[in-house]
Amino acid sequence: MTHEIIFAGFGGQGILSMGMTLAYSGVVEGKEVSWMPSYGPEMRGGTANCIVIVSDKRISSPIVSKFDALVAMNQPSVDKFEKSIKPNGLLIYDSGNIVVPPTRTDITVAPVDIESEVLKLNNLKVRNMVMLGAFLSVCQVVSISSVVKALPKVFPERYHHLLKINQEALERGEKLVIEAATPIA
Amino acid sequence: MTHEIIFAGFGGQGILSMGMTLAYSGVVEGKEVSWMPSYGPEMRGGTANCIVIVSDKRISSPIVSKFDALVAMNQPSVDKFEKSIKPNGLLIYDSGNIVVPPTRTDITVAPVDIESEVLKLNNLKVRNMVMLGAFLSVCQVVSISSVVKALPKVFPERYHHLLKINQEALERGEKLVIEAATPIA
Amino acid sequence: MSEVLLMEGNEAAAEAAILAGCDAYFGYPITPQSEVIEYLADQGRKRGMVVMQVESEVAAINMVYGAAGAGARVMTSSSSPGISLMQEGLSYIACAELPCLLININRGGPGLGTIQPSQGDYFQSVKGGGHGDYHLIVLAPASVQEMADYVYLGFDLADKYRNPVLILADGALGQMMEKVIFPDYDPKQRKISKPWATTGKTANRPPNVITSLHLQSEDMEKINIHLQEKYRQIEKNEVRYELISTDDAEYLLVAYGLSARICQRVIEIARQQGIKVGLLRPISLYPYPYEMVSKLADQVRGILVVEMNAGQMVEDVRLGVNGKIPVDFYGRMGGIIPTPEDTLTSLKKLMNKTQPKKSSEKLIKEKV
Amino acid sequence: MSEVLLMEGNEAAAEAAILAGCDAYFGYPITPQSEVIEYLADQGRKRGMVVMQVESEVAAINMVYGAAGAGARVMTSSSSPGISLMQEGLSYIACAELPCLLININRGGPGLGTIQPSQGDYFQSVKGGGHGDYHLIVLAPASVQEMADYVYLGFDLADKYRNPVLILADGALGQMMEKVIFPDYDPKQRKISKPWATTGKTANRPPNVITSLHLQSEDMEKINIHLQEKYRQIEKNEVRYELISTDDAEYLLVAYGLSARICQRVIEIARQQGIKVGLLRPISLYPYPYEMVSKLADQVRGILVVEMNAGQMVEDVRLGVNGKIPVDFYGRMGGIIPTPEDTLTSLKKLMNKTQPKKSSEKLIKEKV
Amino acid sequence: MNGTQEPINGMEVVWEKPSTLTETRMHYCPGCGHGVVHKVLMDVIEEMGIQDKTIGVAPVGCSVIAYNYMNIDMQEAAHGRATAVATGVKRVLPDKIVFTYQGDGDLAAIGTAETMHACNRGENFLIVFINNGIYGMTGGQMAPTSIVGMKTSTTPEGREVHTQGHPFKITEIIAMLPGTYYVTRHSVHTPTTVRHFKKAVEKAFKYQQEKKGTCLIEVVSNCPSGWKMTPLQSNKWIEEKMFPFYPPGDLKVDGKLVEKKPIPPAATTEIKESK
Amino acid sequence: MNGTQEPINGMEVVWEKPSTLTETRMHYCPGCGHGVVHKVLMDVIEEMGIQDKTIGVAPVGCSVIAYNYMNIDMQEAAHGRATAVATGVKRVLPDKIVFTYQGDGDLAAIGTAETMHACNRGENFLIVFINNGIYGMTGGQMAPTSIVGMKTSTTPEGREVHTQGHPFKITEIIAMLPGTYYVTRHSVHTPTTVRHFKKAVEKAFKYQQEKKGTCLIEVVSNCPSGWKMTPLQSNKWIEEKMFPFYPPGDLKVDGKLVEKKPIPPAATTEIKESK
Amino acid sequence: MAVRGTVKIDVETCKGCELCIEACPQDSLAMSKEINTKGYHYAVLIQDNCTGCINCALVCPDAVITVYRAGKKKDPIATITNVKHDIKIMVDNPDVPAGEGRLDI
Amino acid sequence: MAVRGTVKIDVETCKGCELCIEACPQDSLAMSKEINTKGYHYAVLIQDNCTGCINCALVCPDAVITVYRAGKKKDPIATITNVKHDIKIMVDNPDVPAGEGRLDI
Ligand SMILES: Cc1ncc(C[n+]2csc(CCOP(=O)(O)OP(=O)(O)O)c2C)c(N)n1
Ligand SMILES: Cc1ncc(C[n+]2csc(CCOP(=O)(O)OP(=O)(O)O)c2C)c(N)n1
Ligand code: SF4
Ligand code: SF4
Ligand code: SF4
Ligand code: SF4
Ligand code: SF4
Ligand code: SF4
Ligand SMILES: [Mg+2]
Ligand SMILES: [Mg+2]
Repeated sequence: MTHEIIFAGFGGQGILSMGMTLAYSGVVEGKEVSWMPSYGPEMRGGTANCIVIVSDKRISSPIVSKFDALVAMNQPSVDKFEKSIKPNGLLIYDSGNIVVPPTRTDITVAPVDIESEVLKLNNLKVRNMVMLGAFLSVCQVVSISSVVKALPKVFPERYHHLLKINQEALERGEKLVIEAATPIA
Repeated sequence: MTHEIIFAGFGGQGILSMGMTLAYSGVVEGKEVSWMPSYGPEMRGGTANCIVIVSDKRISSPIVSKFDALVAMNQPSVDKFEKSIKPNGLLIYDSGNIVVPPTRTDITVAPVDIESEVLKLNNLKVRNMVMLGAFLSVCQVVSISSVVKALPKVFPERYHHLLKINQEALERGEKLVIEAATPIA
Repeated sequence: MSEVLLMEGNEAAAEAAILAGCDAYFGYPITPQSEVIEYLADQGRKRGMVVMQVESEVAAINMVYGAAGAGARVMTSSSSPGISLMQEGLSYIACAELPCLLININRGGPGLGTIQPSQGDYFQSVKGGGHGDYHLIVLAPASVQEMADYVYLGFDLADKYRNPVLILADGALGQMMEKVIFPDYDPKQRKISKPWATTGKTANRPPNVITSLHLQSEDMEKINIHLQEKYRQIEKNEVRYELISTDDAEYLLVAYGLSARICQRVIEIARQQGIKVGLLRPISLYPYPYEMVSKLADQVRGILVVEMNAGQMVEDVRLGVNGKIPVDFYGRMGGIIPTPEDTLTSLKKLMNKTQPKKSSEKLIKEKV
Repeated sequence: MSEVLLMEGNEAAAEAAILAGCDAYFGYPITPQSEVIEYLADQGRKRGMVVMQVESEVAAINMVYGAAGAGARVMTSSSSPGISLMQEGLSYIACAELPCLLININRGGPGLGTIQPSQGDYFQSVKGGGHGDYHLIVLAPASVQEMADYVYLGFDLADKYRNPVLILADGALGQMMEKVIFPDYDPKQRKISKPWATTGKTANRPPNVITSLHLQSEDMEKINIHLQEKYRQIEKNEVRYELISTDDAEYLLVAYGLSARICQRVIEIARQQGIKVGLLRPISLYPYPYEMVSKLADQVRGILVVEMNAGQMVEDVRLGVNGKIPVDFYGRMGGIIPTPEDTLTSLKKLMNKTQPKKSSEKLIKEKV
Repeated sequence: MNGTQEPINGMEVVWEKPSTLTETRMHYCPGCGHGVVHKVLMDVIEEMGIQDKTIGVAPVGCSVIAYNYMNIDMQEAAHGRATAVATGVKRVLPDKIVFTYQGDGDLAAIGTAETMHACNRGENFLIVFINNGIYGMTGGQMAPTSIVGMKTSTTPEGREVHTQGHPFKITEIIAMLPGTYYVTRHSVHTPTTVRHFKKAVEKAFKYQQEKKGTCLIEVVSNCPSGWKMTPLQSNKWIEEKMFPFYPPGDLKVDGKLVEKKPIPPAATTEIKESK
Repeated sequence: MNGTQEPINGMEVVWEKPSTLTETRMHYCPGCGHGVVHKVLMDVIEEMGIQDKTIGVAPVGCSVIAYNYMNIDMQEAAHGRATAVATGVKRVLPDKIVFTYQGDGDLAAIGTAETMHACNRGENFLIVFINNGIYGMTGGQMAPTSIVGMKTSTTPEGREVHTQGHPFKITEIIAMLPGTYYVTRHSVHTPTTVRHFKKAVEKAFKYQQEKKGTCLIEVVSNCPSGWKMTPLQSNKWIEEKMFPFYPPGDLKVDGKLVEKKPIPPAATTEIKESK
Repeated sequence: MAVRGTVKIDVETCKGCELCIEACPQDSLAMSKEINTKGYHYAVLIQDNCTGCINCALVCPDAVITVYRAGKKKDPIATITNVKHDIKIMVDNPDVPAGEGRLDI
Repeated sequence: MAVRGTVKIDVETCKGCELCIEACPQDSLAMSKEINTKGYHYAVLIQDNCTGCINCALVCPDAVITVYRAGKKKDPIATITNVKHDIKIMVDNPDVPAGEGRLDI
């Protein structure tokens, strides 16, 4: 089983660490993983994306042009990558940030209101974990418990006091998605 | 007709300009010429040599390993280049500076006492012109009058007061060689 | 150390350097490799390494010269423009036969270019960007694991041959994360003695001199002959490559680094479509696996070289193929990474030209 | 100006630069080319040129960048180690498409090496010693006359293609004297307008920008594609070579610069011995006369490449030959000049291998 | 001034974006001093009417694409080589106005030789030297001018003299060189300092027209991103941490050293030896 | 002292060639200061008994094959990079004694950045700086330190400030850098000056053992060949032409600038502007 | 008191650095609650006491402020131009807004 | 007066620069009329008034002078060692003898 996922959004939205968390969770489960950032000249801000591959076998190219899933945190990401989702793939996005929704019908589209949930949690920085939780509830690349195990490795020690809130965010996210048609394996 | 000549001696003996004068004289006569110094890491002093080729036709290699003539101003030059003279070639040397004379018998050997002549002229710097004159009397690569025409081009303007003494030296040299078996064309 | 870690290529290389007993690092920041010096400035210093951010790449490479000449295990890293500035120093190091490790995280050029990944420095790396006849041993990793592995290997080869070793990796390999396991490696056991190093002339030996100067041509030629003999040894012993799905291959992809990863994907897709294609992945770019290219050229109908440049390695492949079969090229430039799909399209173009009959072999493709 | 002069190669090049309307020279002394800057410091300054001895070769090449970008005819010169220091700057210049002239009076390397003549910088010159995909136009004179001629040609080609031009000559060509005639050349007529130059933004045009930076990969790839297209043009239009005695040749020597002069002598001697040998002398080393090599490979039985290095051009010859006939190499290193006699011996060795029958063509010689 | 802005409600435009700045939005981080310096430089060029004879040289550094903002002819230079490139330009176009715009990494690290020798030759151009004590562009590594103790990505424990050397007061040194005519240190973090800086730029361009030799204006600037501060915090940090070590003021005027400046750098007390 | 010379007629040897000099005949031109400096350096190394822990670095320049004469471990460095190479050596062998031996072209032209930054870092080694105002090795071209009006092969009309810049008093500048501990200017053209120079070398090595930081000893030296003079003429020229511009004496002692030195270079009067 | 000056702020280009606010001697400026397309809060004129002293314009790194001063006229208003949308783009760290930053070359 | 010192000069290595002569406070040294193998006139002791002050040795660039000083002994002589031949090698410019010089790299 191989999952090829692209995470995309604004630079400040924690896109890269969302992907990294997934990759680390894959390691926790003994899978092969790769995490490839699109590192651009504009490192801070601007759009950011990363491709994460989690697989049972050796990963050939860490860069692919078609994805099993797109996790989109903003409008430009939906606009840019919607067409790159494989048929029957998944597009999950933060409905709070998207004005023009995706149009494809041959994929699963899962709008999630991350924004509101984040406001409830009263911490803007965990938006990405809410989204990751939501994503994993639709597409079981790894288990949430693996993510929880991975978190301490992703966060530098000085941020370990934030583990709890992140874990909470994950779990909240997991429960958010009710609309999604069918979970994708 | 092509003449391939090597001039050799100590760095201070005017070896390079002797060769250059011959080359310029070739130009005066409308011939093809090349002048190739052995430029070494030790630029000042040490041994110096240059290969001069004067020819009626386009000169192929400006570097050759066999010579029609060797003009030697010191012992190491005789030692080093005697064996590189073509059969029937010429070895002319300053007998005042050579202790062990050359031994080859298949070439013309012309010892010339440049030293004494130079002392007569009372100018150490014209030693090379005495030798050039002597050489040309044995081997008519160019005419002395061409050399005289070439001299003003070889010497920078600020040395033009020395033209006369150099010309005189040339002519003295020309008359020096009486021993040489047969002139070489 | 069998813990599985998830690391960036740059950091994996830096960590490997520490574990390989690297004594000193001299470098200068440049994207996309600044993580190497940043990691070492933190971890390396804490663990006893000399780690210095110095005034320029020119200074860095000459400090490497000094430290290597003094017997240390030493390295630097940079990216394309910075590597260009090191060319004089590298030529000196190669001639003075100083072992050291250099990492080039190649970005898109020429000039200031872009910071996106590229393989545009192939020629500079393998043909010698500096003056004179010399070679760096050039290793091209294709994964984060290899980013670490070749640091060990690089130090060992450098010491063995008293020759500078270059790890040439594109920017993506520096920036991406993969699993990495650091092998058991005991620097104390692996470091060899360097009796030629300038550590202070003791009474029982003549002075040690590190130099690349040989005033007399005869001496300089001797040095060159010695170097050339060493290179022949390296060419004999140190050719490294990986073969993937070549056993039954009718077509061959040749690619290194990230391009080789892309090609692996191409093979997966192509084989699903029934196309028998394999991959030769040169790991050592110098010495180059000419022989394996030649051997495979006897087997396959055509070769597609895939690079993130204008087709530099094509020349080496053609030198190996020696006219036997067509050699095509597909590549992207300026920091763009070829997609498996487009690469496959190029492969199919090559197939179209070669399928009909084997007699069309005389067709030689120029690079794009 | 039809006066026949006797001049050193270095001085002839310098004089030609003045006559070619060179506006500025920035350089740094190094043997065996210091006569270029010395001549210009005297004659050039007197005749109105900007002639500056600056702090280093790195500074010099970047001053060339600035002056070329400002629309001037500008040049620098150096020898091997100094040229290595210019590699970053050259890559910038190539990418920014700035016309300028560079002279490398090649000495024996690698490292500090010797000051004796060498052709060891062939790879650096033709494959690109700097980072990224770019080419210098490389001209290889073989006489003092050509040392002058290619200065004119170099400036004109540089302007025409907005590309740096390198004159690559070994130390002997710089130091030897031959006859030279300076052609009629009116810089005013030959200099073309450079509307792209930074001469001050006037109201009627947008600002002119000289840069090699293109942040987006897509843009950088466009630049690269443009450069590659330009190189294809150059390869189409600017291949230059000389053929000597090739009409009836059964063997071919391939050599440039001083080596080609040696080879002419080899032909004289060999033909006296009844050996039908000819010479292909590449004048443009980039673009390389691959086609002519290929054509001659159809005619002759074997090729001997002669260089003052370890056999760098052999690769280009083999790329042209493409396996059709054997390619041998004879060369000397470290500043030693091959003799006609030894070269002839190598030729005879090649003949021994090839004479028996044409079927032995598959034998491919590796370089020494 | 641009002159494109209409009066409002009968009020006159007293400040507007100069026409010598392009319409392109600057990429700099919010509050970054680069923008202010750009604006002032272009303002002066507009006011002096020298847009058509000015050529700028900006090397690699955060301001590498200054040419996208400055509406004049420009050359992008290799890292450290701005003064070499400017020398090339100015020597062949001696009647144009030339300036370089360089960061501290560029001018005082990799470009030290080019900087010193251009100043020593008295190249007749202006060097605008943005000293933000850090490598902004490459992500916040130590610069030669980073002050002791400053945390950067290559000095995670703070700059420490033994490994990384002393903060390099290159402006003080340049003032000593006989080729320089006017050397001064400024900042642009308050309205007053911006006004002073503008005056300095005007002077420097005037001196260049009079062929007086090299002028150098250092701007002690901020890097909110590299310093990991808000713009306001960073401006405060300039005053509290940078000024004691890099005090604003003229160092050399009319080719003569200003006496009162706290030279030499060796005498400053902040530097702690850590041998 | 070598100790190999036998007493003569009962007289004791009071000076002989140090054993730290090899038997190889030096290639220098007659009367060249390089030989004297070599001799003194090696004399001190012998006397201090540090032959086995000293590593010398000599870059390209007339003294490029110093390793043929100095009987110690040595590294030949690329032109201008001696201090970088020495930094590499000293950082990995901090307990050895390291010195560089550099010409003015090497140290003050192509190597300016490396020199300044090594001194700024306070690299704990000795720089011996042979200032002969010319590029001896390459045949007498102008050096950064060539004095105004000096004729060289690249300044046939004499060095002139507009094109070639001012003579570069880099030693004065180095003295300003906080990393230097001892900076002094000497010559070796008379017995007295040789004695003083030797003292300076002893001090510098001692400071290095005490880890005080960078020491630099400039030797104002001759180049009879490049200057086209006899050795005696050249030594006279040192006193008449070089000393006024490069006055001998200490510039920095115990890490403190010596007050009386005629700093800054800008204030010296010989330099005539020729704009 | 008669209104003496006013400012026009191109809020779409404003990066919300607050330097102008700090620089204004009249406290005439403040940050908006809203954010612009790039995700920045922007400066707005909150009082009519602006004197047209241009301080704000001098320190503004992005040259987004135009300043006006009254001759004898009055009736000044703060004019906000060029607000394109008001999409909610939130950023993780309010200190480091999305949308802009250093180039990394 | 008792002889106080003497010098031994390796004349084959001497380059005839005359610096020792200039440096000798006793005028004990002079140049030879003869030249050595390398073509240099060399320094010789011409008086027995040498004090062994080592001045000459200090300035000699080629370290060819060994200096002796008397304890109580006398009978000093100048000892010339190592003269190999006396071939006449004349040079064009007596200021610039053949045989040595700068390397050119
Ligand atoms: C030869 C080379 N080395 C390194 C770099 C990477 N680089 C780009 S800008 C820079 C330093 C930027 O710092 P500074 O000059 O202070 O400018 P700032 O970004 O702070 O304004 C570096 C190291 C490069 N482009 N070229
Ligand atoms: C990169 C490089 N540029 C130039 C040279 C040529 N070169 C050798 S030594 C030298 C300068 C010598 O002058 P200096 O350093 O003053 O030493 P000196 O010979 O006067 O003792 C130069 C330019 C070189 N070897 N390498
Ligand atoms: S990184 Fe620093 S210097 Fe660069 S734009 Fe951002 S704040 Fe300004
Ligand atoms: S050229 Fe000058 S510096 Fe070099 S050895 Fe001769 S006199 Fe000495
Ligand atoms: S012009 Fe002056 S008073 Fe008006 S808003 Fe700006 S700073 Fe405040
Ligand atoms: S200074 Fe300019 S960019 Fe900053 S908040 Fe004020 S108007 Fe906006
Ligand atoms: S030791 Fe003194 S007195 Fe004796 S020769 Fe030498 S300099 Fe003269
Ligand atoms: S100083 Fe030395 S080399 Fe010079 S003349 Fe005297 S003994 Fe000879
Ligand atoms: Mg900076
Ligand atoms: Mg010198």
